[in-house]
Amino acid sequence: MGRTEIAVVGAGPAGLAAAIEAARAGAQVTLIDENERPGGQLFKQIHKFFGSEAHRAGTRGVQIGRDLLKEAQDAGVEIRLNTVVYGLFAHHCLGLVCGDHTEDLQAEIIILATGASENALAFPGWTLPGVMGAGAAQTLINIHRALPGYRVLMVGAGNVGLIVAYQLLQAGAEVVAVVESLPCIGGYGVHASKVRRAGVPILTAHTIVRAEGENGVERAVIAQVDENCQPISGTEQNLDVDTICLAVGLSPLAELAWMAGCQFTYIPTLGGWVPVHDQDMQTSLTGIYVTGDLTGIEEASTAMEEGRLAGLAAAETLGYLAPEEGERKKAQVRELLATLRIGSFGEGRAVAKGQIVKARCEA
Amino acid sequence: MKAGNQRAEVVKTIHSTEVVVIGAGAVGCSIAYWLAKRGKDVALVDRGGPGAGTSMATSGLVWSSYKEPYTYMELNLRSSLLWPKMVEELGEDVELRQDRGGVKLCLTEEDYINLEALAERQRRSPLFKGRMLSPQEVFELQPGVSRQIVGALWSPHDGDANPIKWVFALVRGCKRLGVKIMRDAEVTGFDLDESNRVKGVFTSRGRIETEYAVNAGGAWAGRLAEMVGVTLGLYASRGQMLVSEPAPIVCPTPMSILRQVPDGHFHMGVTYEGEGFEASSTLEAAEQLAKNAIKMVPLARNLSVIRHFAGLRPMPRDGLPFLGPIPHVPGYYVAVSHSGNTLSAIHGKIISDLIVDGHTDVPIADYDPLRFDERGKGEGHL
Amino acid sequence: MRIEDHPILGKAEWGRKITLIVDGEPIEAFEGEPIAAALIAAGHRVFHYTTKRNEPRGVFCALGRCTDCVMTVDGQINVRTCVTPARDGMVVKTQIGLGQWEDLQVCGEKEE
Amino acid sequence: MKDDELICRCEEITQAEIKEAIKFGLKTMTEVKRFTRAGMGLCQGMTCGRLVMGILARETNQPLSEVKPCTSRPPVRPVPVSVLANRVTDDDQN
Repeated sequence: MGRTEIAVVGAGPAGLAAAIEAARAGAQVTLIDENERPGGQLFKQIHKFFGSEAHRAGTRGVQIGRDLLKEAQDAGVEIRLNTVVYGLFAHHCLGLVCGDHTEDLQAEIIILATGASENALAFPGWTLPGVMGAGAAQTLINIHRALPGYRVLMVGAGNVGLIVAYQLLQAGAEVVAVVESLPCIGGYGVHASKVRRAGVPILTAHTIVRAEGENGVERAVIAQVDENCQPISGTEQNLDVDTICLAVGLSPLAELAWMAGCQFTYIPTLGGWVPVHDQDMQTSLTGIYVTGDLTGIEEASTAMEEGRLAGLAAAETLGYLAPEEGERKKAQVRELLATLRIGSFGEGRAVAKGQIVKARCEA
Repeated sequence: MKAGNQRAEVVKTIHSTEVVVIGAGAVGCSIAYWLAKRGKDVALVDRGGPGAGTSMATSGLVWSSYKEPYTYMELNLRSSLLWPKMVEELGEDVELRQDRGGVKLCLTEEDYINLEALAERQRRSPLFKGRMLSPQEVFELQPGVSRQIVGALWSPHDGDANPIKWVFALVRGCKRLGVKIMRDAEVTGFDLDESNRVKGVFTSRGRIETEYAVNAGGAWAGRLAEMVGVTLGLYASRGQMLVSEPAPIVCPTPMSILRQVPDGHFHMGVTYEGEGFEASSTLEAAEQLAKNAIKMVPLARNLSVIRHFAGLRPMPRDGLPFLGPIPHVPGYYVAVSHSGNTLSAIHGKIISDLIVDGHTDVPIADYDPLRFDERGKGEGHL
Repeated sequence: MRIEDHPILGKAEWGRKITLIVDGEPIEAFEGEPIAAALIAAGHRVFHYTTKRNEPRGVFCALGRCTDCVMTVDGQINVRTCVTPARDGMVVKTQIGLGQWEDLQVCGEKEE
Repeated sequence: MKDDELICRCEEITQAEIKEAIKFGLKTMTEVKRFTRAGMGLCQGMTCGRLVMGILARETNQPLSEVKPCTSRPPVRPVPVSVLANRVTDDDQN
């Protein structure tokens, strides 16, 4: 059986940041990711991040991914790519799929940074080829440089919907419309205005009614919705599209945390069921930490800070950081996290995050 | 001794019936169904929902040929013969496959010699119709198996079914017959009168007034027996199984250990592990089950495993069922066995015979629930 | 369609040009990219037909999770094409239902 | 959404079938999965899980916070049998 001090599952922004902090403190860290390259969703994110200098504002996600990878390598993190953690078993043992074989890896501390998955929306025709997750379209255009369609309807005007709609335009597709069932746009105004300036209508209080076509999407029918989100008859419109992208939210990808037996709490603002954790990101189970979107859907910047927090706490637990030093460093990160969770979008998350920690205390 | 008696005044009676069957797995559901069919007022209680326990993690075999001694094989065989009748009565497709018989592969010469000797022992029963097959005969029945096999034991009475559909079909049958199904009701004790006779069952939802209680608690039956001071001689043993993605059928014949179900999935079983209520999956089992599957059906190597699960099977210390009354606790019956899926049919008949008629025509003397109980033997217990 | 020029990402740097045989027809792909990316770029939308309803399915999650993009590749059924790298000469088939075993595989004689 | 709409893409299970399971008296995601097979397909409920949770909550008048996902079991991705059979441990390497 392979052994390591800290195993980090998922090499997105949270996992990378956790691995870097723990390794810098001197811990033996193994970072595992199922993809060919690390960075998680950062590699799809070709837009510039905003926020403060400390959070790499003005840098594109893809570049942040490269920077973090380099830092992880420099810090001595063992990075295992193309490796699926297929299960979390008793005694902190991970089952790894590595090409043609499996390996066991036992870790003193496991940091789960498994991210999120896209929510689905069921409507007539949603199984037709051409209906796909916005993330799927983003992967195809930004990583594989393959355009999934020429005329696209985007469903959902949160940040993902707006950003991917704009990136589809950059990739050469025509975005026919963005529909949003809520009465207002969910994403940042900056992203919305870029999409609007490009001539794409953002239709709030509208939803997709059905997709039609023989062997793939040929058209979409949209309609206005009432206050209960039900389509208002007579308001249907046909849109001539070949692709429909769904950007209807993300859910924490928590299978491994469930499998481990972590306690969970349900917090809608953060995407649903999330593992409860303490101020150090430790779950209800000793030695199992969670970080990033798995602990609630936020942004790459908060994911990175949470990752650092988990990495520091793990290193401290193993004795690589003296308690005072550990506390001081963790306090700094918590302060940075607090500055990220301000404003109309951030405050709700700050409150929700408080609920998670509270649930952990009560558990 | 009976903690239940003290609680009788405080616990609210939520229901009154003639028989409470505890455990809504295949065995309990079948017993409830048979009793209701024979006119009894029945409540079926389970601490979870129907089939939440071992019945959902079983391999689904309806099998008798290799079960020993031959008298136990006969009990299983009789139950297998009851299955199609019950399925017809229930009017649902539970994927029962008995038309091709069932095979147990011999991967080595030693396997073959052992199974051949077993078949010889089973022939003491006139009911046994099993025989050894040559590799060529096996390939005709089961094209997907390894060309390396030495042969197989085949019996026309062996087969399989979908254990999940079976439980749900039984539950629907119970509902049609008016059985009261009480879920999320964990049994916490038994209410006994001065002469130690059952008069009620305490559950987490309240007391149920009843004349009879049937312990069909499967792997958890030992605890329910301890509540009336009886030790069954039963332990829980983890069994793990892998399920593959569906593939076109190459193994149409029911087969023990590894079977391809009608919708194409391979169920790759199954581990026999030590004592304990731990029911998580292990890395070791994944490896062992996968290796074994490839030995039996080499093409399975290319299929992906989509599920790895573990269940707890009830293991009587001597492998034989606990089936019948507890004489010093009148009204208390036990129906627990390792082969719950196969035996569910006949357990229903036997327990309903005992409760309705006071006797059964099926020989059950070997399955006395008190055979391991030091305290509970004979009348002296009280 | 391929995205050759991109305002942010610049000119594409492709791998070695290879050929996949898709339902008998050759299509151009780049070594190492997911099979699904090559198919999407070639305008291929239907990856398999479902078992029960015989309905067409295509790429849905592109992350190897949803399994809507499964096809039969080199005789292997249910290959998740969105996470399986393309190799020169791969024989890719639109999968109908559960797909089909190749004859030789059935006996397990192909391997040992 | 209409009842004949597919919810589970892999096993092709409709909303009507899920509602039937709930009417039958099933209350947890694991029970609904066993009854209907929704979430038992190749993707193991990755896509439909949340949709089924929504239907279960709505039909049983429970808040979503009362509906927990199905028991999580390995493997979280499909793993070929040959790969599981080829488990490399330190002992093999020495």
